[in-house]
Amino acid sequence: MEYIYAALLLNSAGKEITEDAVKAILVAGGVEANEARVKALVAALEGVDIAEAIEKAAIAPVAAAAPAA
Amino acid sequence: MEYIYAALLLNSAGKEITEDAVKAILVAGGVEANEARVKALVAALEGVDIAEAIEKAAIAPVAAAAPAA
Amino acid sequence: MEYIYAALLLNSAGKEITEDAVKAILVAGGVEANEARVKALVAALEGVDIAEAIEKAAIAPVAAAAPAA
Amino acid sequence: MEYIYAALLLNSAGKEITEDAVKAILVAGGVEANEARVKALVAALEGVDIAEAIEKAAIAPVAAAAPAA
Amino acid sequence: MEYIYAALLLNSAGKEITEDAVKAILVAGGVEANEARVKALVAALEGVDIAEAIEKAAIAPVAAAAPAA
Amino acid sequence: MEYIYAALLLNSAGKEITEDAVKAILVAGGVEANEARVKALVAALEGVDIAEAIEKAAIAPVAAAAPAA
Amino acid sequence: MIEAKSEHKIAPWKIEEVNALKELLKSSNIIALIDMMEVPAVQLQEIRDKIRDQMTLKMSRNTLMKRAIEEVAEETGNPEFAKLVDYMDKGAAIIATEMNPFKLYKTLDESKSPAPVKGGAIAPCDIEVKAGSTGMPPGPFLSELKAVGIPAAIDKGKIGIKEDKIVVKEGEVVSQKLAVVLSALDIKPVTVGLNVLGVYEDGVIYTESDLKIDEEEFVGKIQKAYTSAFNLSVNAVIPTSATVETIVQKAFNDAKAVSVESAFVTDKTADAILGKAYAQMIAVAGLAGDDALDEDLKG
Repeated sequence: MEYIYAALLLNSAGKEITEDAVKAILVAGGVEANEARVKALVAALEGVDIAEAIEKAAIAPVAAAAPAA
Repeated sequence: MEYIYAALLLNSAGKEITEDAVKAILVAGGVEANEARVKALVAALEGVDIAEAIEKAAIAPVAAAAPAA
Repeated sequence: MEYIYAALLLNSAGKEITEDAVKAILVAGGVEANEARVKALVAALEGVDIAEAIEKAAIAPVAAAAPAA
Repeated sequence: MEYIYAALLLNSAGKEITEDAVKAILVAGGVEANEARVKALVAALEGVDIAEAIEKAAIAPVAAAAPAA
Repeated sequence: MEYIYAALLLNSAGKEITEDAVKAILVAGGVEANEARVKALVAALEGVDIAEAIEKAAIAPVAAAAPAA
Repeated sequence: MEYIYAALLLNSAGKEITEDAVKAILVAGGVEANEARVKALVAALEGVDIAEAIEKAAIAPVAAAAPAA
Repeated sequence: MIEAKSEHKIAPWKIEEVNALKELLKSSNIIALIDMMEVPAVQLQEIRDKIRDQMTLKMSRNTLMKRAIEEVAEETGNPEFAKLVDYMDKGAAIIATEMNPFKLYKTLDESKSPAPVKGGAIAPCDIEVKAGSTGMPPGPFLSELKAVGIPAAIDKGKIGIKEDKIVVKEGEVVSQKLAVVLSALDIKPVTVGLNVLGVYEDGVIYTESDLKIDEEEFVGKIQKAYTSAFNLSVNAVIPTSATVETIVQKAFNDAKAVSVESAFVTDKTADAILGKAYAQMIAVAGLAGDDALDEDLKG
C-alpha cells in the first residue's frame, strides 16, 4: 500500500501525482521504488477523481447497509 | 492527513515511525513539515498497534453504518 | 481488471505468475499488454497470498455484517 | 475458475466472449481447454448482463447479510 | 440446475458420476440432455471433492440480495 | 437425499412431481425406489411451496456462512 | 380357534356380515384399519359426518373382519393383503377409500378433536391447571380441588385457583379423582379421533410412522438440497441459469479482492483501494490525538 499512501499524501497536500513525486516520497520513506509500479499507479490514477473516490468510500458502506435496515 | 499517510507508509514498509522519517517523507512530498505536529504524531503512535487499527478500519465502515441505518 | 484476471487464471491453474505468462494471456485475449502494468502486476503480487485474499474477501462481508445486526 | 476468469478477461477488455477466444486464453495460460466446458460456459453467459451482475456484486454482500440477523 | 441435481443424486446414491448415468437420469426426468452440458458437468466435477464443494457457502449473498431487497 | 434431488430435478425442469416420474429418475440413477418413500415424498410436496422454500434457502447461506468464518 | 371349531355351524348373520365386509374390502384400492376405541359417541358422529363423502367406514367384530380380510386375500391371490390382520387391535374398524394413504392419514388427523382425559389413562403431556377463577360457587368442589393438590380458595365469592400448577406429568397415570376435576374445569388434554393402524395400497402396508409427514422436515431437506446444488454449481464452476450470475460475481469479487490486497489499481477497483487507504488513515488519525492532526481531521 506504500504506493497508494504516497499518492494520497500528494493529493492531500494538493500536489500533482507524478512519477517523480511518488518516487521521491517512497525513497524518503526508505522504500525501494519499483519503477513499473510507480508508472502503473500514476497511469491508473489518471482520470480517477480521488476526492470523489474517497467520498464514496466514506459513504458507500452506509448506503449499502441502508436496505438492510 | 499527509502526516498520517506518511506514518502509514512507514508502517506498511516495515520502518520505524520516527520524527525524522516522517519529516523526510513530507518534505519529499513538498509539504512543509510542522515540527510540533510531527512530534505529537510520533508520540501518539508510540506503542500503538497500527496493524490492528488498520484491520479494524476494514470492518469499521459497516459497523459504523449500523447507527446510520 | 484484465491483468488481474490473467493473474487469477494462472493462479487457479496452479501456474506461476510471470510477466511472460501474463503477457501471453493478455495477447491471446486480444488485449495490448502494457509492459509497465504487467511488470507492476507481477511485482505487486509478490508477497500476496492470492488464495487467502480471495477467501478473506468472501468471508469479510459476513463478518462485517455481524456488528451491524 | 480458469474458464470464468478467461471470460471475464474478455468482457473487461470489451471483447466478445466466444468459444475460440476463451480457448485461446486458456491455452495461452497453459491450461488444457476442455471443449465441452468452454461451450457450456459461453452458452451460459449468453443473455447474462455481466456489467450489471458485477455492479450488483459490489453492493450486495452487506445488504444480503441482513436477513441472516 | 437439473444437471447438478442429477450429479448430486448419483453422488448421494454412492454411484459414479458418468456421462451416461447423468444422461439417463435427465432423460428419465423428461429433460432433453444437452450433450455438451453433460460432458462439461462430468469434466468440471473431475477432481472436485463434492462433499466439500457442497458445504462451502458460495457467495450466494449476491444472488440472495435480489429477493431480500 | 436422492428422493429430494429427483423431486427438485423435476421441479427445476418444470415437470410435475408424480410418483412415476420420481421413480423413473431414481431407477435411472441406479437407486432402488422404495414405494412408500416415493409416495410420502409426493404427498409431502403437495403441501410444500418449493419455489418459496428455495427462495428462503437462497438467503440462508449467509447465515450458514457465519459459523464457517 | 373358536371359529375353526364352529365353522360348520356358523350363524347366518355372521356369514352375511363377512360377505358385506368382503364386498367393502374389494370395493376400493385403499383399505385402512383404524382404531376408534377411545372416541366418544358424539365425536365419532362428527367425524363420520366429516369424512362421509371421501370414504366408507365400517365397524364390526374383529374376528369377522379378520376372516373377511383373509378370504379376500386368498380369493385375489394377494398374501400381502392378508398381513393387514397383523395390525388389528381392539376397537378396530375398516375404512375403504380411493384417497392415497398419506392423504387419508392427514384427513383423519385433521378430524381429531380435543377431549377430556379419562381416569386411569396415561397423561399424553404435562397437564397444567391455570390460576384464576373457576366460576364455581363455594361448595364441595373446593375440597375436590384440594384433594388432588390444586391450591384453591374462595375469592370474590367464587372458587379460585391460586397458582398455575402441573397436576400430572406426561406419562403418569391420571387418577380417577383428577380426571373428574379436570373435566369439571373443562380441560381437554387429549385428542381423540380415528387412529390409523395400517393402510394397504398396491401391495404395501403403511403404518402411522410411515404416514406421519413432517412438512417442515421436507422444506428443510429441499432447502439443503438446493443450497448444496447452488454451492456445487458455483464452487465447481458449472454454470446454470440459476447460478451463472453468482459465478460471474464470485470471479469479479476474487479479482477485486486481489486487486485491493495487492494495491494494483484498476479502473474497477481504484475507489476501493483509495477508500481503503483513506479509511485506514482515518482509523489511525483517531488514535493520534488532536495535536497531531490538521484542521481537516479535527473533529
